[in-house]
Amino acid sequence: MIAEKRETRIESPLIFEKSVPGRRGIKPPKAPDLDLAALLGSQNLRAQPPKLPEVDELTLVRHYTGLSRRQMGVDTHFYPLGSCTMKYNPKVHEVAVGLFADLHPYQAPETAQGALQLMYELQQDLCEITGMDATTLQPAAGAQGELTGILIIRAYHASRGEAEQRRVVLVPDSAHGSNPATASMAGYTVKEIPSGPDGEVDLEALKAELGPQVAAIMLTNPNTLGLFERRILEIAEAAHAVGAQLYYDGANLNAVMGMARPGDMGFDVVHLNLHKTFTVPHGGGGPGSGPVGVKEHLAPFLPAPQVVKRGEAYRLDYDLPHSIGQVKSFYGNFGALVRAYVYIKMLGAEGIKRSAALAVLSANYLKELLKVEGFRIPYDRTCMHEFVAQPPEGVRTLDVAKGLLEMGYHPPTVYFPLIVKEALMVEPTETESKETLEAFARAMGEVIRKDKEWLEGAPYTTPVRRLDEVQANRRPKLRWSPGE
Amino acid sequence: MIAEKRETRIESPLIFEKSVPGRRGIKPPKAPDLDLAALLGSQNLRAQPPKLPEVDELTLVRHYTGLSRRQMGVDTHFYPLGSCTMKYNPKVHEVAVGLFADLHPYQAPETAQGALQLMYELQQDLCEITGMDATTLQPAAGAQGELTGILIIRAYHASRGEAEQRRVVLVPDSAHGSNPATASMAGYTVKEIPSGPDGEVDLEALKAELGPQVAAIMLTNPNTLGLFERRILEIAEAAHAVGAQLYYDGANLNAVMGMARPGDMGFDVVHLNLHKTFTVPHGGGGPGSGPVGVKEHLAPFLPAPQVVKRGEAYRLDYDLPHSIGQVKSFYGNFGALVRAYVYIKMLGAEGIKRSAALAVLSANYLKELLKVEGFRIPYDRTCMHEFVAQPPEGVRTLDVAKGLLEMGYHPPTVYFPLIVKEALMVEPTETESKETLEAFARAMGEVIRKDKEWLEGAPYTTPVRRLDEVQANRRPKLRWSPGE
Amino acid sequence: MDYTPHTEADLKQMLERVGAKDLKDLFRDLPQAILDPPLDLEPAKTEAELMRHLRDLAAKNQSAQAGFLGGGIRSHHIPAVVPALAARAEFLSAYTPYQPEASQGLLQAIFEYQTMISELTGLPVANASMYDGSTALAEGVLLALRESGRMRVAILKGVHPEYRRVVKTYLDAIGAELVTIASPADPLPPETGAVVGQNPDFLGSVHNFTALAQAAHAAGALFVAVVDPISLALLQAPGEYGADIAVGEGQPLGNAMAFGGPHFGFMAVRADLVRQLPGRLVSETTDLDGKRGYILTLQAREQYIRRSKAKSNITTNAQLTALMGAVYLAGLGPEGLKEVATRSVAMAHALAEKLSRIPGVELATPKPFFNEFAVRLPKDVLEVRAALARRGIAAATPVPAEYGPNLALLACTEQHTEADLDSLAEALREVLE
Amino acid sequence: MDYTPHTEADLKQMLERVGAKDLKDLFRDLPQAILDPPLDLEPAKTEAELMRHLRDLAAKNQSAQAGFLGGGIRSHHIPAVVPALAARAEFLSAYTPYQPEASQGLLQAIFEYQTMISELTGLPVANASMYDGSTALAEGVLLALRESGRMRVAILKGVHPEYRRVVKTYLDAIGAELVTIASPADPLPPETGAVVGQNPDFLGSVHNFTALAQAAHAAGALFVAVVDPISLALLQAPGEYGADIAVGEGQPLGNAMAFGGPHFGFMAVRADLVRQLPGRLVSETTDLDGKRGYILTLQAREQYIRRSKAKSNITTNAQLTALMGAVYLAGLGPEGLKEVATRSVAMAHALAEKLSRIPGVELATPKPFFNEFAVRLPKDVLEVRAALARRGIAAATPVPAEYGPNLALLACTEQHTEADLDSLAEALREVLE
Ligand SMILES: Cc1ncc(COP(=O)(O)O)c(C=O)c1O
Ligand SMILES: Cc1ncc(COP(=O)(O)O)c(C=O)c1O
Repeated sequence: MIAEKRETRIESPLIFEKSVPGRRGIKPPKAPDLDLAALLGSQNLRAQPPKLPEVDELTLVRHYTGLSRRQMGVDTHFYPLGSCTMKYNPKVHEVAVGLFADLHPYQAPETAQGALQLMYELQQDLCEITGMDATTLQPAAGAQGELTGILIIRAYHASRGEAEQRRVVLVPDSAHGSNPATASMAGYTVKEIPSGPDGEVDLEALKAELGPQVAAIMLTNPNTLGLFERRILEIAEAAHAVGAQLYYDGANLNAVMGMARPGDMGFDVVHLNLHKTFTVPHGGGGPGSGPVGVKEHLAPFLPAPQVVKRGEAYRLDYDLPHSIGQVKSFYGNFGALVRAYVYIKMLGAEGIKRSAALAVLSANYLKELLKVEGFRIPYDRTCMHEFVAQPPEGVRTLDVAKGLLEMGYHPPTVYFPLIVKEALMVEPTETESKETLEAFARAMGEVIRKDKEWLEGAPYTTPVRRLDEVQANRRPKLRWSPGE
Repeated sequence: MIAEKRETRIESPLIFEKSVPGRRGIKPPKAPDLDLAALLGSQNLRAQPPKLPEVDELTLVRHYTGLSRRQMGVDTHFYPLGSCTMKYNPKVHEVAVGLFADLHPYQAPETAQGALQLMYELQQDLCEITGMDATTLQPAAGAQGELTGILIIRAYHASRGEAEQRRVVLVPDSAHGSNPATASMAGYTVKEIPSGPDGEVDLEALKAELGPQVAAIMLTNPNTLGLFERRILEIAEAAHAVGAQLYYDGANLNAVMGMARPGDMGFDVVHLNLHKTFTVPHGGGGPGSGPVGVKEHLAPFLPAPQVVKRGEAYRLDYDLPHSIGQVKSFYGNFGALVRAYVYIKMLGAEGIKRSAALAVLSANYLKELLKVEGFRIPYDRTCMHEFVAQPPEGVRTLDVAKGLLEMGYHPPTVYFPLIVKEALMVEPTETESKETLEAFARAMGEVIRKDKEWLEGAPYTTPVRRLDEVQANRRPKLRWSPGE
Repeated sequence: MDYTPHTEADLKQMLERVGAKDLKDLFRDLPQAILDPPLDLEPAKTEAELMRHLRDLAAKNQSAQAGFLGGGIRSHHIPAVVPALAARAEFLSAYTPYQPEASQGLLQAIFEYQTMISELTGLPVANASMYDGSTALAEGVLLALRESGRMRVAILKGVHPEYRRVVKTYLDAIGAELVTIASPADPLPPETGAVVGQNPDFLGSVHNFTALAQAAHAAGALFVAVVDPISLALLQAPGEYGADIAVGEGQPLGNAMAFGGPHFGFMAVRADLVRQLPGRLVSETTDLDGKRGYILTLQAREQYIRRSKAKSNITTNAQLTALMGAVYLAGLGPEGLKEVATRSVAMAHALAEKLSRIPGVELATPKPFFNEFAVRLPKDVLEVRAALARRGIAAATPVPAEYGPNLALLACTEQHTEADLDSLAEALREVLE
Repeated sequence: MDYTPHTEADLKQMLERVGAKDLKDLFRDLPQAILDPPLDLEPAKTEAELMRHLRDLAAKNQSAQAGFLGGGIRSHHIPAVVPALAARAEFLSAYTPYQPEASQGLLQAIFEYQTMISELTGLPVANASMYDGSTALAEGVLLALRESGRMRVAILKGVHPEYRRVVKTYLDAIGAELVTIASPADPLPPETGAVVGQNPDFLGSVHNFTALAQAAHAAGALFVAVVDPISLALLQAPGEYGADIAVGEGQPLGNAMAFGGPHFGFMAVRADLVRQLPGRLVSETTDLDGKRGYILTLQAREQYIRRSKAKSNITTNAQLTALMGAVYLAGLGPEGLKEVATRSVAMAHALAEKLSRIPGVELATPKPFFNEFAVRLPKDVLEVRAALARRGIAAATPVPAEYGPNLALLACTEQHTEADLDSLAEALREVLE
């Protein structure tokens, strides 16, 4: 009854549609009258000003505040997006970042000792946590960390005269897409290794592909099914036996941080996603940070600069003759580094270990609850920080996701990893309470018990309902145009 | 159709209902083991710890973030609440306040020269804007400013031996409730002066009440109908002729700030609401700030301390032998003062005048639009920053307000001033665009054209619908209790 | 730079529509003689210019963060989550929740706040907030006089001197009398309507007010307790020792010191005093669909209904800062608050110990004391405060002479470390040499 | 202190339910030899302790706010509204908007951002953001090679040296060649697939790349322009001079300098290159009810669909910092951006004028230049930078020797005043004496 009475859901006009010619928002200090044509060359000036929105400050505020209210985040909803570690991002991190906002990358290092010390200590701490010998903080995200790591491996092989010989990178079929994409960007041929019935890399298949042509194996451990690769030491041995390097995709480090170190597992290179494991806010898709740690033998190839300590002073060392070069301007996403630093200092060794263990406990607990609700668990054993579930036969994962939206939950990752049909990849993280997991499990159960019509129509009360993806792909409309 | 499908609107549990025994949120630095009973006296210790919520930090964040999403504000909605000046509060003010957060009121004044300079300059600027000779920044809000002002007037009369003689304060019947309440708190008898047919104070009635028994007249100008008291100079003359003081309630200064100064109108005392005219955020109902400006002859009675400048140094002057005393601890709501200071420095004289004029223009424009939509304007002449409207015969103001909520607008002030039946007091402010006013007028028009059933049931999609006020008054439930 | 959105075209159309020839014409009702006066203000600044000016101004201040200044305002750690949540734009930019359907967020937060204050004070009803501790006390005293029908107040000297000054102003206003009594054991003056004590008192001493409250009641007066909210994690709640009204300053609960404000005051009372309460009150109720909701209630106490008969003139109160207090309390929980209090106590006692070893320095607060104490210094306190400040330490709040000569207050919080105490002790030793 | 909510009771029940005897038991699949190693990290801190530590650390830095350091990062004023809006918790704590119904806020904001970048660059399609300017360039160059089917890139020496280094890393990875050319007039090497120029160039000079773009096209190559977004308020848009791809660094648009990051890179291309674009793209579409909405589109370009055949491995990009850029652009509008640019230009020219009057100082950037220029100093640049820093002025970015000896970059922004320029000139005079 109420429904008929309510006004239609409010449309959200574009900022361009709120624009009024001549309206002003923020005003900069007055510019003197200049003969720009004379100063800059009339042939260099643009003919038409860019058609940016013309809005006042209040309209600006209402617009973006309004948009934020059409958005779910960890701070508003449980957000068990598998492979993404959507844990709580402590508010104190944002305050910390503010203390270091006004530093220019080219200012005299004597005037940035606090920032350099922070980076230096973070390099050390990340080595300690990963079991590696040296770290670069430069990569801007996980995928760039991957590229950096693979290029380091390539440089290493080249330094041993094996650049031509080693042309293949092995990647399990459960791997995240960025792994094969990275290997391609580094000029390698990618070979996919099938997963065995236990969800782990098929060791025999792997061994069959191993040989002097292999540059690296890229593994995620726990893998994207949330399962620990139990034969990891054996894999490492096999890889090293043929001269291949073992690469650790750290997207899932949250499961084992502090509890087991990639370095100790036999990995030669590891990248971290500071925006996952180390609570840099995900920001709607970045900016993140993807530091790379390496074992001793790979250290000479790290990107320049490195932060070093000489006596009591910290400085940037560019003198790395074997470096793969630079992967990003300046020193990486410093603001993200501050947050990771703060996180590590707050938790200490015990807090880090405990957080990992509770991430694992939460996932296992939720897995048990979902089983009772009727979900299938294709690989049902002790999982790590996440697990993959499937809805009961006849229910589509997409519908489960959309139904969850209606129930006030952000859905898990769907249809990934590709090797599980109708996959729901659930990562609750260690910062969610037992009651939240229980309520979520109940909602999941309710959703799959809804009738087909309801499910296929869901969600109903979100700012928009299901969107036409096909139309967007066929006739993408990628910008607003004046006169619309 | 959609409505039946959607899940019931989500209930919002209390933070206490999210509490779990033993759960921890923010942890302070570890306290050493202490024998508290020995140290503090066992008879002084409490028997039971307070039952505060026990929640983790993420639950805390989700709780209050969730509450904020069940709340309208100027940043989310047009909010034309008459008498409240809900204009845009610039974001830069919040940054400014942060620069002065860590100062203790009792720190050495030599170490707070920046803060004192700011206060000193603000005192000067407020004098300039109001046409007064001295200002106190101490009062915490408008109502406390009123009390301060009236006590200053009382002290003044007392200094002339007229304390006993002057026992009456005159207040128009259109006045805000805090005016008579203030006069009572200052021990005065309140006499209400009726408004004339033009909505202004009935000058003859006023004159009839004037005499040696009158301590003060409290006026709001423009008054709460949004009308300028055109005979103000005459009123001032009449007041002063019988030795009464003229008090200016500055809640409506926004209409005339910079364009006309209460001091020039003949007022002896003025309070300002920095949270209205000078963009201190209203904060859901404070904290505000209510500085009081006075003419020369009243300056000796201001509260202590005053900020003074001696040479190049600023200091707090407590040596005010005729002061009415202190009305609030320390020096007032300093954080609010920072915002007002910033606002004045940003706008300068021209910006202040222009803002007032545009507040007036907006109100008049909206008034014209609402007339066309069918609203009645009981006093239809050029209004100032606000005006009072009435819905057409047969439509209740309450229903209009609730209908507006459903349309996505915060309603105007309703049923005030008391002298207009079914009053809707509309104050759009100068920071709202022409299009916003137009859209609002259309919505107002739509609402009054809705059928009765819709109107009386509105709102429908707000977090709650109409609430039972009678129940709350009869059996108030003022706190949560354990075991519920 | 102003914040008006109007373009030239807007102006023209709007002026035309309202029948004014220009902006000044809108002020045609005003006496033209006083219209549009010249204003001697600094030229307008842009935000960029302003921020540089403010940074310069701020550079003339010295932070008192983690200092030892006491006297009602203290440098506790403010958890980052507190301002982050309170600063949500919807909270910041709303006003008094007269329209409950639009304001459930704030109303629920206030209802929760009322519950927390009630829990802390051990009294069943708390209002939505007052301006600060001093005015909360003044209003509490007025309430007691309304209820008792008397016009005399007895206040212990241990009550913060600024609070006493504010109470005096409010009592002068209605012609009531304020009598200061030196000790809780002193006899009460006749016809006293309210007795006021502070715990811990201004110099930091902890009291048990059970006897005083009884004495007050026996004399027909109400007992008003001024309390520090953090101390209530450990100390007896006012409700436990018979206070009828409890008030206090909320700053220590997650509010920045901010040179003295804005903070908030809290007030809690016996159940039967509820209709005497000043200020806002939020009640639970239900909506048309039977759903739970929150609403302002018992508004007949307030100025906008009762006008000259209202319980107080208070209108705008201190909602946002009270919200910060609530977030702080909920964030710490009972255990966290207890730890803050305990560590503050521990540090204060350790500091007192260290300082009293300095020649010429004497502990002046009678034991037991809580997180704050006074010392008698062998040198002018203002000079000592300034000298410590030059060494980067904010400490030594000057105590008014009525408490004795050359006294300085020192407050500790959970922020302090042993090293901080040592630095202060060392600096003080130097300064006194 | 960690952020886990689990009580002892929770732990017990959960462990029981999952059939583990303790937390360590959950790791039973791991090789026990490597489990639970000792970790040499500092002991955990509470938030209060941490903040004090961070303030100490921050005190070891000197702010470069309103300084003159150039080289790709500049101290423009950041309007308060920009971080205030971007920091809304919903934006901060969301991830890639794979679920569009839950993410209309971000998706619409990205769609608007794409439009703004398209407007600035004069090219019809922009993606949702890249990591930063340097990697945006690297990806732009890869795109050009994909499109041209060639393996050689000609890059002007005027392109930021760090960007060139990054491009080299990315080209090395696929075995493509990077050839540096000194001037736009120089002949292009054979079989070039991409020609790259920066405007204004690293030393600040303004170019007209029309001829170069034509030459590139004539040679079968794509022209990639590296541009400063603020300069585009005044200077020809890349689309106007025939660029196929435009990239740049977004920091000047409302992002803090932050010691070099995080910022964002932007990328815009010709319409027919859209299916070659790396990264996210948002399209308008409609929902089941016919309502307008926004959604990620053309995902077949991306790694999670195409894996080793993807256009790039980029996954997480720089959404929040790009959002700040969008808020900045919308807040200033075309007029505001023009004023920022114009005043920056004016200040830079005034500064160049003042500095070139100092004996031994020589303007080293060919005119016309924009808001940044190089001077040749009669003294070691690192020493000068340090000496200026000691005088509280952040200035004199050292220029790599390949551009000539003893060069320092100086950048001006709208924040600067005549007085700032004079202070710098005076300080430099002193330092050089
Ligand atoms: C398993 C895995 N590897 C790599 C990545 C890529 O990391 P990023 O998004 O930080 O580039 C992701 C993240 O989405 C991932 O889940
Ligand atoms: C006309 C008028 N006078 C006085 C006041 C009281 O001011 P405050 O709420 O700041 O105490 C108000 C505010 O509500 C008002 O509108």
